[in-house]
Amino acid sequence: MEYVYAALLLHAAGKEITEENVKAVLEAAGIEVNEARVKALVAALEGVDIEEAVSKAAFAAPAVAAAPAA
Amino acid sequence: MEYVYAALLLHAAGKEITEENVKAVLEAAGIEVNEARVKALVAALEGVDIEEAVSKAAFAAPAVAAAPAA
Amino acid sequence: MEYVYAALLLHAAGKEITEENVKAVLEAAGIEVNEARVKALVAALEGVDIEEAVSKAAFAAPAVAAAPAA
Amino acid sequence: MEYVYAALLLHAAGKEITEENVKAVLEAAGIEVNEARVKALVAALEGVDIEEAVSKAAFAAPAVAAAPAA
Amino acid sequence: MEYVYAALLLHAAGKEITEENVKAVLEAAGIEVNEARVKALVAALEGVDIEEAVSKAAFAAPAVAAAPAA
Amino acid sequence: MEYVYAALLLHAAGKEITEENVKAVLEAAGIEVNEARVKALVAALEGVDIEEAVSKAAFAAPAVAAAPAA
Amino acid sequence: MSAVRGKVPQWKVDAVEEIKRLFREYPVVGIAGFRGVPSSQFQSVRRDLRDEVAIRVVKNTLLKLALESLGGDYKKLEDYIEDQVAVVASKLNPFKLFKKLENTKTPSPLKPNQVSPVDVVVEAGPTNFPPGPILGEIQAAGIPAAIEKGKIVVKNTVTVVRAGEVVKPEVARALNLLEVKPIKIGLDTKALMENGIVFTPADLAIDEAQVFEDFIEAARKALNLAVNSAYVTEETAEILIQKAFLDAKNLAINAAVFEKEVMPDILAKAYSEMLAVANLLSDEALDEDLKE
Repeated sequence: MEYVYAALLLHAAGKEITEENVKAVLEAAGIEVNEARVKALVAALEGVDIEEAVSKAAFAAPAVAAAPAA
Repeated sequence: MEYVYAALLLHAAGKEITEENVKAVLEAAGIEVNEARVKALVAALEGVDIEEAVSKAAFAAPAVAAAPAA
Repeated sequence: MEYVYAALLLHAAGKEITEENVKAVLEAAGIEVNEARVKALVAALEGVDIEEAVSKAAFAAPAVAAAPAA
Repeated sequence: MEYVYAALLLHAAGKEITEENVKAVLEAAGIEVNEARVKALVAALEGVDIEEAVSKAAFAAPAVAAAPAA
Repeated sequence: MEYVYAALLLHAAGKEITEENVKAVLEAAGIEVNEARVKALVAALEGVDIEEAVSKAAFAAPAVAAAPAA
Repeated sequence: MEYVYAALLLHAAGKEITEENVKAVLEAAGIEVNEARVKALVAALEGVDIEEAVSKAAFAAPAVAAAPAA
Repeated sequence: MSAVRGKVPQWKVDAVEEIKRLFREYPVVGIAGFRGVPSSQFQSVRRDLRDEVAIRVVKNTLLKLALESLGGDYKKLEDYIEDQVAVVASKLNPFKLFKKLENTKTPSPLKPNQVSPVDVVVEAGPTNFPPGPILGEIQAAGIPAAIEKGKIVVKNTVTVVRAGEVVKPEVARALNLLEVKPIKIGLDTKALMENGIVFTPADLAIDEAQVFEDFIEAARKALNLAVNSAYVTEETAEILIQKAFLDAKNLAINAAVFEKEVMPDILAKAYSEMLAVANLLSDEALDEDLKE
């Protein structure tokens, strides 16, 4: 999930999610970067709405909590 | 949440979540780092089992959550 | 609910919930302490597994809320 | 959760949630205070309507979930 | 919950919920009465519409009843 | 309801639910006791797991409430 | 410029030079198969992609020559020369290019005598054909067909060809009649290369739905971590307040701490408990107010 975390980090910081930026973040975390995966991630983001994913995650949390209540 | 993502990134990379490491990741993302927030993050995560904290639903309020389920 | 928060605070800090401790916390918050309420609180919490009581949802209310929703 | 409990204690007591007040309450509970966490708490609570947040929690979980999405 | 049962018993019997009455009921049940809790109970009930609070619990009944009956 | 509350009170106090005990509690509340009902109550509660019924009440109670209403 | 022997025809020299030019000019290049693509479809694909992808059909031997001549990482692509191939070159990144090429594929029928890459299943059900000689043609393919209510009907679902089997002409004909198009025909990416890195279809196929799920999971984990470690941020402040409040409320109700705010809940809880017990009792044991 490192690549996804890196993208979320950039997104939360209001930065563009470019191959270069993702690489920089991963490398700063001491991760050996796989170029193909970075490219794949950035390419995939064209069809992925990060904002929506983030807000879904927030919604899902309470839903999870509901389970044990049942 | 940038700071939390940075922590998760470090965790996923098998690195220790230290002030220095968090800062490095944030700076690589082009974020102007707030030292107090970094310190607060590292302090909050001290002694926390991240694997467990990550998978435990954020909401421990089953009763409340249950209501809208109906 | 100040008194209950004081109890939770002490519990989270790993301190015993005694009249003295509760009073100290409330006074530090600038609250004029009502001795009887402190006594009542400590008495009510005697022998209570706080961890369990906190996580066990005990509302009759949400059930009520559910009713009109159904 | 100590820091959050302290904030709510102050709120319930009708006191302002300042770094100083939070610290005083935590110290009274015998907690070794982390300044950065206090700062982060006070900063994050600025702009949060505690009354509203609390009343939301009492009734509707979806409302609860909505907040973090923002 | 003994104290609450005592209060509701008095209420159901159409008696006033005074410290004295609550104590009498509790003692008749062989309970060693904690004065502070009695005081706290009576004080907390002041201004509370018991009928209404209780009717909320009853209210939920029909709607909810269908499902869990299974 | 007084009779049931009296039973709950005795149960919470760890006392046996005997005719005598129930009567004592009711009388302490200034209630004119109906002997037959006390007998019926005590007989009916024999073999009833009050603990279990009560613990289910928080959530399931409303459902139960429907029954007597029917 | 590479040295060319005098005997090689000029058109071949030109073809090799053209490939080399493309490979040098575009950052992303690759090889795609086009076996079975009708020339009309091939032309329209070429036209549709003209602005974004250069596509050249080239003889395998000449492509090999070009790669040899370019040398270095380019030689890695030699492994992907097989069957009928075309060269693709683009400024799009490999993933986008792959997606474009995949999108050229359209459902198509199997041809007689080709090896089927998939199991082909004919579902039971009515056809659009009235009774006639077509019934015989369908039956000849081993498909259980009959006349029902004035129509040809396939009576049972059958697998007529298995993956790896040669498609018999009569089967191809029957499938064609039934408009079964079990395969997708178009430019079939063998390999793409960028900066010396070779991407195969396995690297290039991105499941966006999965990526979306990954983002939700990552965001959820972050939220969980922040809340469970009580790290207060703008995003978690409200949740943490609510959590703290509910902690207090639960504790107050469960431990019967007589706070005004929770008295109605405590009363309701006690009342619910009373009802729960009352429900277990016979009528005689109940007060008048519980019997109705």
